[in-house]
Amino acid sequence: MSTELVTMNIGPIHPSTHGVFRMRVTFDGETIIDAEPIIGYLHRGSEKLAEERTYTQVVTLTDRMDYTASMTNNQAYILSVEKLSGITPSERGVWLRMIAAELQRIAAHSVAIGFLINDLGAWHTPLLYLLREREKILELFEMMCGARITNSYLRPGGVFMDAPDEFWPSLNKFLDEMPNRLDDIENLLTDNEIILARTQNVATLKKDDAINASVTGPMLRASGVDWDLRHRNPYDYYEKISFRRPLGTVGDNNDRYLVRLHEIRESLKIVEQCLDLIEPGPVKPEEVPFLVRPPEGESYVPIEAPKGELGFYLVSDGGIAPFRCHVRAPSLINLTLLRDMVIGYKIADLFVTFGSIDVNMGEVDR
Amino acid sequence: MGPVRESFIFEFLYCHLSLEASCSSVRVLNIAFIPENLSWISFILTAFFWIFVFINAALVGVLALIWGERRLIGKFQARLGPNRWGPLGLFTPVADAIKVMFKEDIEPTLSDKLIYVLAPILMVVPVFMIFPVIPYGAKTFLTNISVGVVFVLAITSINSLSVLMAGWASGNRFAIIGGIRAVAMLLSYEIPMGISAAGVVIVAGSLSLSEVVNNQVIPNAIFQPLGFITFLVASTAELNRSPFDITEAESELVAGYMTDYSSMKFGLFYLGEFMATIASSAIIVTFYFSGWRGPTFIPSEIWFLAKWIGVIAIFIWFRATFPRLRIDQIMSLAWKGLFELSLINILVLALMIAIWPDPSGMQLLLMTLINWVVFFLSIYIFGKILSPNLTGNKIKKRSVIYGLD
Amino acid sequence: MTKVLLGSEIEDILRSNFKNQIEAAGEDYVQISNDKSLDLFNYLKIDQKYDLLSSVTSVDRISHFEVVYHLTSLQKNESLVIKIKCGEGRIDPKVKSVVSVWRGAELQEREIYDLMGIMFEDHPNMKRLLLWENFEGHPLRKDFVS
Amino acid sequence: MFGIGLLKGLFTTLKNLLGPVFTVQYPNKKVGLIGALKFHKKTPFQFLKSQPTEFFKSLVGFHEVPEYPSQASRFRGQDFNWFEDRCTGCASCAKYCPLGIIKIETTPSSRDKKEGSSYDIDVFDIDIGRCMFCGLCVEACPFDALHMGSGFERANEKRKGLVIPVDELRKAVKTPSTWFRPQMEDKNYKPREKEAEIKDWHDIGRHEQPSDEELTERWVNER
Repeated sequence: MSTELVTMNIGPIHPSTHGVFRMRVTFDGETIIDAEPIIGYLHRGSEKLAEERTYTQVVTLTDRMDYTASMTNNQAYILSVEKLSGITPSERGVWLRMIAAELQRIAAHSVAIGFLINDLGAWHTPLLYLLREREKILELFEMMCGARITNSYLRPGGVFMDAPDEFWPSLNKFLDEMPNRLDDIENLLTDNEIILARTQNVATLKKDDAINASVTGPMLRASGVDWDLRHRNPYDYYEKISFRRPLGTVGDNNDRYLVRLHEIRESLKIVEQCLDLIEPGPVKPEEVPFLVRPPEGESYVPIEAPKGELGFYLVSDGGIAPFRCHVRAPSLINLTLLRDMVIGYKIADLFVTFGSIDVNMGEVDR
Repeated sequence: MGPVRESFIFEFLYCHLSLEASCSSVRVLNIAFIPENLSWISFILTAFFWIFVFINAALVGVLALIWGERRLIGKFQARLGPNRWGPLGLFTPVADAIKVMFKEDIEPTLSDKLIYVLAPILMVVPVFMIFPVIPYGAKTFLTNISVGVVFVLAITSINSLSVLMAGWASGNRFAIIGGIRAVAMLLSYEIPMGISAAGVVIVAGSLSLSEVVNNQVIPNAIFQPLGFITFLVASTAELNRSPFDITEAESELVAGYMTDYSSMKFGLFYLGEFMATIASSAIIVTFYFSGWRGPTFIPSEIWFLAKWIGVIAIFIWFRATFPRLRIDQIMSLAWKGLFELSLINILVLALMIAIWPDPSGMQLLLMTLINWVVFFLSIYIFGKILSPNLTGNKIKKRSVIYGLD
Repeated sequence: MTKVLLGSEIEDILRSNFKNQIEAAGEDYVQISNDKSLDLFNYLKIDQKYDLLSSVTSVDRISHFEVVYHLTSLQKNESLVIKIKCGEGRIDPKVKSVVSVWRGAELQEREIYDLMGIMFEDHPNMKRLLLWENFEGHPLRKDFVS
Repeated sequence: MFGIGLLKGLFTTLKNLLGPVFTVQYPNKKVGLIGALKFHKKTPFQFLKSQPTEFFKSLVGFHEVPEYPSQASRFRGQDFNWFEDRCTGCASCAKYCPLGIIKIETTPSSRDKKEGSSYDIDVFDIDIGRCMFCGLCVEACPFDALHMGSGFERANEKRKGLVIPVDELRKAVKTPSTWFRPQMEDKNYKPREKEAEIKDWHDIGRHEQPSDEELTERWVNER
């Protein structure tokens, strides 16, 4: 039977493109023949803006890149600045930012899973259950730094302010409750035959392809590669912490979902260990000035952000502002294989696959 | 006056208008004034009165369902649902209706104007035709046509035409994909639905909806669970409700076949869908929950209403819980799953009815037991053997492995 | 801990086969020449197992442009930095695309072309990524005036 | 068996149906009689006597009671709190603002030893229409004169309405957030609680209060 190909522009305004993302997709009936991602609708020129701001002011820009994971963005940037200017952070500050980063990972993965299931067509129910948990994390962030999304909590050398007294009981309460909530989510989703049927063996990504395409983060681990920078390149104090790294066996959408879900559990354990190890002290060394002026040089410190390897490549010319600030954005690079992954599958799989990659348009376009 | 005179509520009103001789026994108040030779006038007056009542009841029902669905889904999702307009947000659907009416009516340039306008009308009108034939109570029904089961199945399938028309006429690619999906899905699910309904007819021994209710000693949902499940799933698909809402598929096709509709045309689609939900629930209550039957200390109409709301709540519960299936999986489910299950159901029922044509109480219980055994067996076999093919890929519960240190 | 190779160590790796291509070695990077760079990258990827291209980026050094490659070896847990100077001066900078070696460079190289204006030869789809087609200039250049 | 996962999902949603609601009905919620009595802490008769119309409204569920989301004391709100007696007009805040939205104009005034009175602040406009509430201005202030606020309601129809002029800063009721002001947290100050209202603003929220000698040294002798 001869058929006519249909080319459709999906996005930039579409319910499940997670922001302003556009795909030019060619269908043969329901089957995808070609898909081309078109991005740039949220481009704000963060890298250029960073060249005109002092090192501390750039922290506020990093909040707005991956806006579901501001704390880890802060962390990646601050680590790079510290390496560049040779600042030794104070101990409590590092523990605090590790706690913040792991909480942020839970929040970001909650959003990722929630919207993935939403793309599968569940009428917002799992999403709202997960957002309910994320809300508690955001409240914890509000206690720590007064903001929920755009935190700007970290400073070169640590964090700007110790967490308040009421933070710790709330955090403990959250850590107690969260595993039960996760069990709920697993009951609702993990064994659900519809979800299994929709996600298993769809958009399978092989190990070698994933590495070759610089895919990182949960997506790489779902393909079975044991590469977690917290384990292989322990920045901050991750070497004092023991945690397991969930890996997928097949590398399809279901594995990407499972890996994220289990990483939430591991993050909870990491936060608990941090709580055991944190000790009173200054959160920021006194000698670090408000206006950091690193020597000439360059630095790149990759960290394990919720979306993948996130690193800030900073070049300094000795001034108060970075000479060049490049963001290695995991969302953008993970998108490379979108076309290869979806070809041959159905329309509905396109959105599920896109959701399982877990991109954040703020970070893709910067 | 034909079959409509069987209806108590019709005749009651008619006899209070007409001076027809046969009416005198029905009349309670002696207020009739239309002479016998002009009885067609009283017939028309009565008919218009009931049309008015039924249409308005259906519309009010839709408003109630919109409110109830949003409110209940809100509770399922641990939030409140609409709460700003009126107590408990009761007036929200009214505000919605006003908003929809006053929106700009946009017609896309590429649309096929006539079909574009006709499609929403075709969505709504057939659904109204279901309400008169449903027995709402022991005496409360408007008409009892002898082929009621066939009639409701026929009427409910008209909306696939409307969806196709809407998708085609919009001249929008999202809409046409939605329309084509709808036709494929709705036509497929007609078949398991019809065969399951045949199970009901075999038990009742009649195609009349009143007889179906009268002969349901044990509610069919308990008596023939397999038929009930297949019918429930098939009618969920017929209604385009989650998990079969691929025709609208918000996360894929924006709004499917009604992407380009706005204003009251969109409102009619909305109305038609919700009314179809109400009508289908009424059919399910009639077929599988023994309609208005129940202990007599409560009026039969109340029984019917309670069961009705319960079935609608099941649909809402499904919507709050399940993700959507993919188009090929939906087609497989219809042809490789429900079709066979409904055939097994009808086969077993037919055999049993052939053995016990007029079952006594104990025999009925035995038949129920056999039906449940068949139900579990066939679901088990279906899950084991058919489900790998059903979904297009072999599904197996999986867990993660952990990286070695 | 991922070992970040020093410039001299990178030189040791490359010295045997690509001695002529090393232009300069810095504290923690090696600058190589643009021609036959693909051979060098293939050697690093296949023989030396630097299989993950962490990031490709570019710097406007005012006198010239340079492209910076961060490579990581998942097996050896090492990372290194390779730089390529895109010719002398600011006119028409060009480098060879590494997409044939690493698919991961595809979008990053398009982004560099878009924002920094460095042309990548043999890239399968060399067009602007973030900005629109008719945009004039390359915003990350230091001489860009909006 | 096929379908167990679906049933598990159905029961999970059912469990949540019976569980508590987690949304808050900001800015007010409509309550019935019971909720109204609970809020006003009155008996029905007292309520009827004091607010008869509200009483009848509450019978049909139309009575409104205010409801605020919980808010941390460090919340970085939009209404900046500015203490003029501490401000020297150094414009550190303006310099450190990543967006450059603080506008300061000063004129030299009669110099005396009092802190902050060597310059008169003529203009101190904060354009919060462009503010991103990073709080760097507060962090930069060497004299603890600027604090983040604790409010968040400033919807406006005109962009001009989004600029906080100096007069408004002067007159505003001070409910500063404790962001970057640990001294306030030490005193257990909570911005939105009336019990914690502080009368003497001179003492609160500054690192150390300079002595008169220091002030004389700094503001009189050095010039």
